[in-house]
Amino acid sequence: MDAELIYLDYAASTPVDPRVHDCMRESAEATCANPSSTHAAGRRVQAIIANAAGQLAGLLNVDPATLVWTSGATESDNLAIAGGARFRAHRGKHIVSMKTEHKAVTDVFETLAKEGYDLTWVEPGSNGLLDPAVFQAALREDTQLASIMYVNNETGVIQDIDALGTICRERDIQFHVDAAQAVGKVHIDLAALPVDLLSLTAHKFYGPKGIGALYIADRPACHVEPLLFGGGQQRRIRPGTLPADLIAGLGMTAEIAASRIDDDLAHLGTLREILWNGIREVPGVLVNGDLAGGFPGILNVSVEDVEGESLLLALEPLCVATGSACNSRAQEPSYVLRALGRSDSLAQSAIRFSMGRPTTSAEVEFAARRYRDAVARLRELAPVAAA
Amino acid sequence: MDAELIYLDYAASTPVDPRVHDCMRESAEATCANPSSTHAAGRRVQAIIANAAGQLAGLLNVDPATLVWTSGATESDNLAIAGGARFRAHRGKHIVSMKTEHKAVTDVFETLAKEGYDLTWVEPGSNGLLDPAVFQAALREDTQLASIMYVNNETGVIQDIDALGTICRERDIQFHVDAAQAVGKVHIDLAALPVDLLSLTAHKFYGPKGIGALYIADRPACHVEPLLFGGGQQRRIRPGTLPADLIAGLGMTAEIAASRIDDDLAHLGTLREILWNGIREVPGVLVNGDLAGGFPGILNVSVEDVEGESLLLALEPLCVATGSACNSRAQEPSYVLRALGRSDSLAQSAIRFSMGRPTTSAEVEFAARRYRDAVARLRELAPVAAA
Amino acid sequence: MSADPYSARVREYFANPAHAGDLGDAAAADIDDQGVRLRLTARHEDGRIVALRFRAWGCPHLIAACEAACAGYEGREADELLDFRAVEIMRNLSVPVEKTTRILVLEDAVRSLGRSICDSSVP
Amino acid sequence: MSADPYSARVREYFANPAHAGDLGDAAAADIDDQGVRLRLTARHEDGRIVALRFRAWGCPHLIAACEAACAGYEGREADELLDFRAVEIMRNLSVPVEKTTRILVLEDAVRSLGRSICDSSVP
Ligand SMILES: Cc1ncc(COP(=O)(O)O)c(C=O)c1O
Ligand SMILES: Cc1ncc(COP(=O)(O)O)c(C=O)c1O
Repeated sequence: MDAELIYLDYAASTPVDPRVHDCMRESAEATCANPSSTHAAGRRVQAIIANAAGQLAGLLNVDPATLVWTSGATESDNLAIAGGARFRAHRGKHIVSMKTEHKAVTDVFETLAKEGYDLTWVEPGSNGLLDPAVFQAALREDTQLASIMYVNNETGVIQDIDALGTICRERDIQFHVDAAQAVGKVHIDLAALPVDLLSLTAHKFYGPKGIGALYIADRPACHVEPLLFGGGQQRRIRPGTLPADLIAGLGMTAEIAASRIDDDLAHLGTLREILWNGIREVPGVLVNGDLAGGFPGILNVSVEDVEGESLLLALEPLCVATGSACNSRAQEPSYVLRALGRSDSLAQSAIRFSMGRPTTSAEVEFAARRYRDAVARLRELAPVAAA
Repeated sequence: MDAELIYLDYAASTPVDPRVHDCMRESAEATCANPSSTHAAGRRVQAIIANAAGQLAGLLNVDPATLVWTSGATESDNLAIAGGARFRAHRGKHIVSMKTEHKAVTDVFETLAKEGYDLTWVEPGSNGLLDPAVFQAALREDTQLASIMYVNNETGVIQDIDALGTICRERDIQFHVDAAQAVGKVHIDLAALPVDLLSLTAHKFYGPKGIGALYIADRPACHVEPLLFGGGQQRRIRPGTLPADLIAGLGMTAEIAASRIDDDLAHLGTLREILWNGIREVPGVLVNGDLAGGFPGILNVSVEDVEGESLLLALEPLCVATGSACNSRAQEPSYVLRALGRSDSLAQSAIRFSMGRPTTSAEVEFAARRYRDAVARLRELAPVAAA
Repeated sequence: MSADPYSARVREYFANPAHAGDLGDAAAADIDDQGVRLRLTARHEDGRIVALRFRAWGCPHLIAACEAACAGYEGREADELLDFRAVEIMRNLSVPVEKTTRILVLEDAVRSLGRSICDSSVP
Repeated sequence: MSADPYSARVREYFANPAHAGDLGDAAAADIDDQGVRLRLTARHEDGRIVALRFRAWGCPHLIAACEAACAGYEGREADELLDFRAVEIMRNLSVPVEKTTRILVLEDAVRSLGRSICDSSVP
């Protein structure tokens, strides 16, 4: 796996657990039938899907019937937000989200603006945390949907979903949560949380790429209009042949995660401490986000007066991200870090280290050393006047 | 694989070729990176995807840059038709398709009707073949898009895509082809065919479920508006983390298919002949579709005065379909067969046998015997007056 | 979603319909309704049903229900046929509700057969 | 899509910038423009460049281009600096077009250095 490289980009994607691979292959070898078929082979594959739904439902503490399978969190976000807002267009046209959301949320909001929806972007504090009072102040009579992510993909900051959801429920606002970076990594009990719609994707927690789900709470006010049309699979919410093997894989992914969230969190906490201790003395280094209130798998740091792209190259063989993976092609500074009030120059020097189950302390020690050396080398290379 | 059952439902879905499984696992083990990442691991996965695009492009004889990855043919059909029609809304609001299309086409058309598009459903002849003159007569000044499938999923009938596409091109009409049942099974040379948009899905030709593609011809008039929004992957046509392992699998699926289409066709032709010879003497049996002009992997037969659901159960352990897999939940007679002029009663007795690479002549001989016995038994059970 | 639409009993009765047949000139009920065609024939002695046979054109649930009904009423009093209730046989065989109309056709046939036997038995 | 954004030469020059440094009170050009900061210093004798060094704050392509430029002009006539063309170095290093403005900053710096040497050499 990524030989000779040191992969520290688990927030971008994770390796598939070998048990998940095996499970997918077993599913494929048990039957190749189309789950829409009524014959015996079709029923066999339906049982595989029902089992997987049970596993994922177990992780989230929900009824399996509340889960809709999708191709990933991008599709889930689109379905929840565009589908949810359109379903409740009669309720109002005001929708609310946060500036630090993933593009799969913000771009859908922008699309809805073209359809006549009125958008409000609430601003987090400089640590990335959204103050529920700020959120509440943004809501209006005609607010019908709000979307706030669980764990931020760039900074790891965890929002107070319980408080935000409670505010929404009091006002009959559909509350969507992009939990792509949270499911299977932090404890989420949807029986207790006032969440209406929740997006997740397997590849962020040691499952395959190309499969995700949308949780739709079993409440009358809570529903989405489909984005795709076809054979009436999944109660007409999302058509297409169900990818049974991927679904089996997601189910197994969820079952494995359920059994080890606490161990994973402890492991990641240790690693982040080693890493941060190894680089905190670098002059001008700053944490983006909030160490105390953040998911320990992510450490995002900026550093004064070092150019980001050169820093990234100087860090090789580390595989780390600047900003989010999805934006790493664009050479602009991360809009998420800009929203936290970082200057362009600090934002473009940001490096997101993200650790995972296979990460070792030797790897993060190496990473810290490499970071110190790279910063020193690039500073030496820069004109003195700049210092 | 589906032990004790005799699977004759390859048009619903096919088993994954073991080489495709291996290729997906190898891809997953080579790197787990997100293809949007710019680091070395990201570039490794980008190379895997580029290789797969080359394999699929080779099968279709197109430039790899014309391919957009989707979650399957349902999404490809939606993207092509809704996205294509909306992109060319200025060109006109009239769109044309056929009554015997898959739901992933017809349901999108119905959705567009609600947006103010004007639909025309052209009718095939009783053998399922669309007469190009009939098609041409349906076109108008303001016709901007037409969608006609390649191989029909219920009857196996193959349309004259070349003739239909030529008519479209003369009139500046975007021509979409649902080739879910055709790609990898019949020869398709898109460099020679006047097709603008073409949908395909891996699981119909021995690849994994949950991955497909849309071909978008490299012509200025030919483009689609996205249905999903998010991180700018795939030139903003279709966002979401690219499922590299599935894409690698689809690439390998295409490469394998390219090397054996003729052998597969010969094998299926032999099987269909054995099967048809084994049941053609059953009194009142009729072919739905057209044996001469059809894909040899499908044999769809109706029989007079036998109830379809009981026939299906009496045929066990054969796994066969009534109508299409996607509609097999609905107990209504197939709308496709009704469109060919079959009575309700004949349509509901329809059985689609579909054969694949692993099918043996012993299996189809057994199937024919089972069919004869089941029809005889159910006829014996029926009131004599009915005969 | 993953359930077999046919209960074990439905499968058993459908596969082995021991009471399929036609008793010819005995008491009979014929029905052609709701896409179902049915013929029940009975031989009876002193108001008791000695033999009961069916012929049916319909779905597996209907065929199984016919078999269950025939097996169940053999040896019983003919006037008990009048009490035949579709819901009961649907419960016993786990017939899905969307098939109710079809089983009601059987109910009609059974009761009609009962009436014709009872009427003919009137001295 | 799958190409390494950095050519082998860019990687090599970035990793081993042998001409990084500052010659102090020799001829110099300083530029701070387009998000790039550059300092070139040269030692020259009789119009010939004896040593050429750079300091740079910028992306890897810029750093590699600085290194390539310094290595290339050592030993040559100072007035050749006036002919320095960004396009050439971009071609040699396979610098992507979207980085053109940054490399043009280097062009400005090299030419300005050339002018200052030539002017000072005027007797
Ligand atoms: C917070 C968040 N939302 C959505 C996504 C999109 O998920 P997917 O890649 O499954 O479409 C990602 C990751 O890419 C993410 O980090
Ligand atoms: C002709 C045709 N089009 C579209 C589809 C949908 O494909 P998918 O299952 O990949 O969404 C199918 C099969 O289900 C099909 O046979």
